[in-house]
Amino acid sequence: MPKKKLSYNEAITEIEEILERMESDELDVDELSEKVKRVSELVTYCRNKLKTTEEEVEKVLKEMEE
Amino acid sequence: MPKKKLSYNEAITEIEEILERMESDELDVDELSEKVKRVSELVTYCRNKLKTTEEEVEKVLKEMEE
Amino acid sequence: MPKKKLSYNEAITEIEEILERMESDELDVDELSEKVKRVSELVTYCRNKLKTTEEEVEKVLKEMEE
Amino acid sequence: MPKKKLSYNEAITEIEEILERMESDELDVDELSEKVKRVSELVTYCRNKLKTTEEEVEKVLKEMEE
Amino acid sequence: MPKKKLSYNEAITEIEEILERMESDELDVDELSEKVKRVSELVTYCRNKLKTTEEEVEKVLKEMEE
Amino acid sequence: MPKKKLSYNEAITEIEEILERMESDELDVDELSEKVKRVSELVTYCRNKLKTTEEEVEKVLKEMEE
Amino acid sequence: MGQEAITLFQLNQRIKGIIDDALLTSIWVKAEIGELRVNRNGHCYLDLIEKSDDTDQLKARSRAMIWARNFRMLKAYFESTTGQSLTTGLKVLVKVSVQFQEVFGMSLVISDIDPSYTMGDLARKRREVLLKLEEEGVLEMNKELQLADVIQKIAIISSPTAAGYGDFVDQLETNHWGIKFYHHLFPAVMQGENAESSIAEAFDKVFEYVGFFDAVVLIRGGGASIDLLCFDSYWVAYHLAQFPLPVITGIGHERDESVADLVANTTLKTPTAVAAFLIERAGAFIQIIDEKSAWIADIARERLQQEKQRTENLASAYVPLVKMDLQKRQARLERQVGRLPVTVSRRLGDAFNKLSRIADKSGSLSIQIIRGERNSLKTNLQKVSTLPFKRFLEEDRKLKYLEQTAVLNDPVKLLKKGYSLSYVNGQLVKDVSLVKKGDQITTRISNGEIKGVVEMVNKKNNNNKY
Repeated sequence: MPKKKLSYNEAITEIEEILERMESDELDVDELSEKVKRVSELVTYCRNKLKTTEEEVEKVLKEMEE
Repeated sequence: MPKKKLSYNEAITEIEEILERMESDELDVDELSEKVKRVSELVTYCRNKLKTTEEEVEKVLKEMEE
Repeated sequence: MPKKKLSYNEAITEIEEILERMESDELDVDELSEKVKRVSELVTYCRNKLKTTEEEVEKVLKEMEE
Repeated sequence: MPKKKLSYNEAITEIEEILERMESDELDVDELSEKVKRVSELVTYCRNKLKTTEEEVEKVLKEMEE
Repeated sequence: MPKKKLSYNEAITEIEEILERMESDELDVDELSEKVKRVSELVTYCRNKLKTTEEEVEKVLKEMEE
Repeated sequence: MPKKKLSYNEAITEIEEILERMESDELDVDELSEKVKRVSELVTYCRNKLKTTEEEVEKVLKEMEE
Repeated sequence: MGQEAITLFQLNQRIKGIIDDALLTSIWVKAEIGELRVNRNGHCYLDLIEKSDDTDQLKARSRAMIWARNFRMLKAYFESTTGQSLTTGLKVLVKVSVQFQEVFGMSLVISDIDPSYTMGDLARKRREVLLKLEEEGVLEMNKELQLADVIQKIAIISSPTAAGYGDFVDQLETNHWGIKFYHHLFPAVMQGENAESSIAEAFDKVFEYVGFFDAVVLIRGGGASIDLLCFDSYWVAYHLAQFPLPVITGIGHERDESVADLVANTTLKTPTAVAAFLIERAGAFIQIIDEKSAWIADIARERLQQEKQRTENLASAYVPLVKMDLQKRQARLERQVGRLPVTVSRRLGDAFNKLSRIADKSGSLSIQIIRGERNSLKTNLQKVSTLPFKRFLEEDRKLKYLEQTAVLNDPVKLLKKGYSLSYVNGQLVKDVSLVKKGDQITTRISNGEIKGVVEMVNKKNNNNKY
């Protein structure tokens, strides 16, 4: 699971790096499933981050109101 | 039997090397059956590795694609 | 009978050397029948070796295809 | 009769020496018939040797073809 | 009559010596007819020797060709 | 008349000795004519000898050719 | 005192008379609008002022007014030409008539306005602000900030009451991607005299949460007013340009971009456009992620298929390869086997031939030798049959010669020819000097002797031969 703090940029950069290595056939079959797993995690992480309300953030916003 | 640590790439490379030597007639007949055995093991190893990897990857991808 | 340690390649090389010497008239008539005998032994050795190898290979290949 | 140990090559060499002496008129009439007889013996010896070799070779070749 | 042991070569040598002496007029007239007789005998001897040798050689050759 | 034992060569030698003495004027006129007679006898002797020898030689040769 | 005095009215009448006489009508005057208000009747009352260029001190001030009928026309003309509402702080070129009323005092009645003067002034001011920002090196600062791929946490600087703000928030919250945006309003007055400081203050507040937000959105609700002066202000621009978060403007204006727009990281026309931009940017990110992950899935699957193919290719390649190899070796071996009888029989054939040649040669050499000997015997025989006869001839010749020589020396023969021999005292006379007169002399001829006495001796001088 990616760290909480991972930014969208870091996530996409990592995805792109993996993609690049995959495209250039640098990736061993042995790494393949691991890397696919990583991409899946990153995608899931980004989707969640984008679409699910994060309590912590909400809390900060609420504090601002006060 | 290949060692546990053998990577897919190493296995493929070894197969290709053996085939190359076969093609260039570098192999003695004495080595031939031994090498055929080796190639056979390696092919089996690669097939298994690919099968496992494919299953893993498909599982992950399916999750991701949902 | 060739020594146990003789490799197929060595045997073939020896046969060729004898044939070449025979063809280039380097070989004495006195040696001729002896050398023919030697070639015969080597050929028999090589044929057996090929046969054995072929059987072994067939066995391995059959196993792999199962 | 040539000695048992006489090799084909030695026989041929001896014949050639006699012929050379004949050609260079070194040979006495007194020796002539004796030497011709010797040549005849040697030729016969060589022919027998060739014949034997031929038979041996034939035998070996036949064995090899079986 | 020449001695049995007289070789063809010795005969020829004697003939040639007599002839030489004849040519250089060293020979006494008294000896002349005797010497001519001697030459005559020697020539006959040589002819016979040649004939015998020829027959022997031919016999040997015939044997050799068989 | 010369003695029976006189050889052709001795006869010739005697003739030549007589002729030499004749030329050196050692001889008396009476001796002279006596010597002339002797020479004449010797010459006749020699001629006979030559004739005889010739006949003998011819005979030998004829025998040889037969 | 008893001084003569006139009433205020009289004074004012007198001033009015002077001003009227001065005919101060239709004069173009440059001034700044100090204050402006419109009363219920639609008349516009202004304070026109002039400040010193360097000290900003008030140099002149005068009341002015535009009659409602005129004002409606001038205001529309001005605003449509400049894109700027006629408001406090603007420099204007107006055509005035000086009027003096006894009750209200002096005021300038504006009958016309030249908007191009204001525009020129505004443009100049803007240029000055931009130049200053550039000199300070802050002009591009905000632009240089990287916009996050997803701007999810948004600080909004806007007037809370503006309709634009409401629409903006509504738009964000109902986006069709279902993206969750976090936003917080930092209220500010967006027009009028306080706008500048209010906006600057709002930025200061946002700054407190600078680590939290992804960007600042500066939006102005689309009200009736088009007072944009504050967005050209140096201080607003100065704050905005140096702000550590990227600022996105959606101020909504018709004409040239304001200074704020020029220095902002991203400039959009309206709050709606800003909301759409934020939504699309986040949406694009989702799309990119989806595309890339799909791509990765494709590649992974393709790669696995390729590898499978590769493995199977290798697996199927090596079977025929091994078989071919074995066949090749077999063929090679059998070729060698095939060479053997050919070579051996050739070798043996060669050897047999050589032996035959030797036999022939020994035969022919023997015959040659025998023939040679026969020839030499023949030659010898010839010699022996010729040499003796040659000798005989020679001997014969020799005998003849010897015989002749003897005969020539025979004295009997000479006497017969008439030669004679003379003897004195038994001695053969060879020298005449040895003979003397009276000697007994005997002469011998061929068939007898003659005896006598010597009577005379004659000696020849030279030749004393017989």
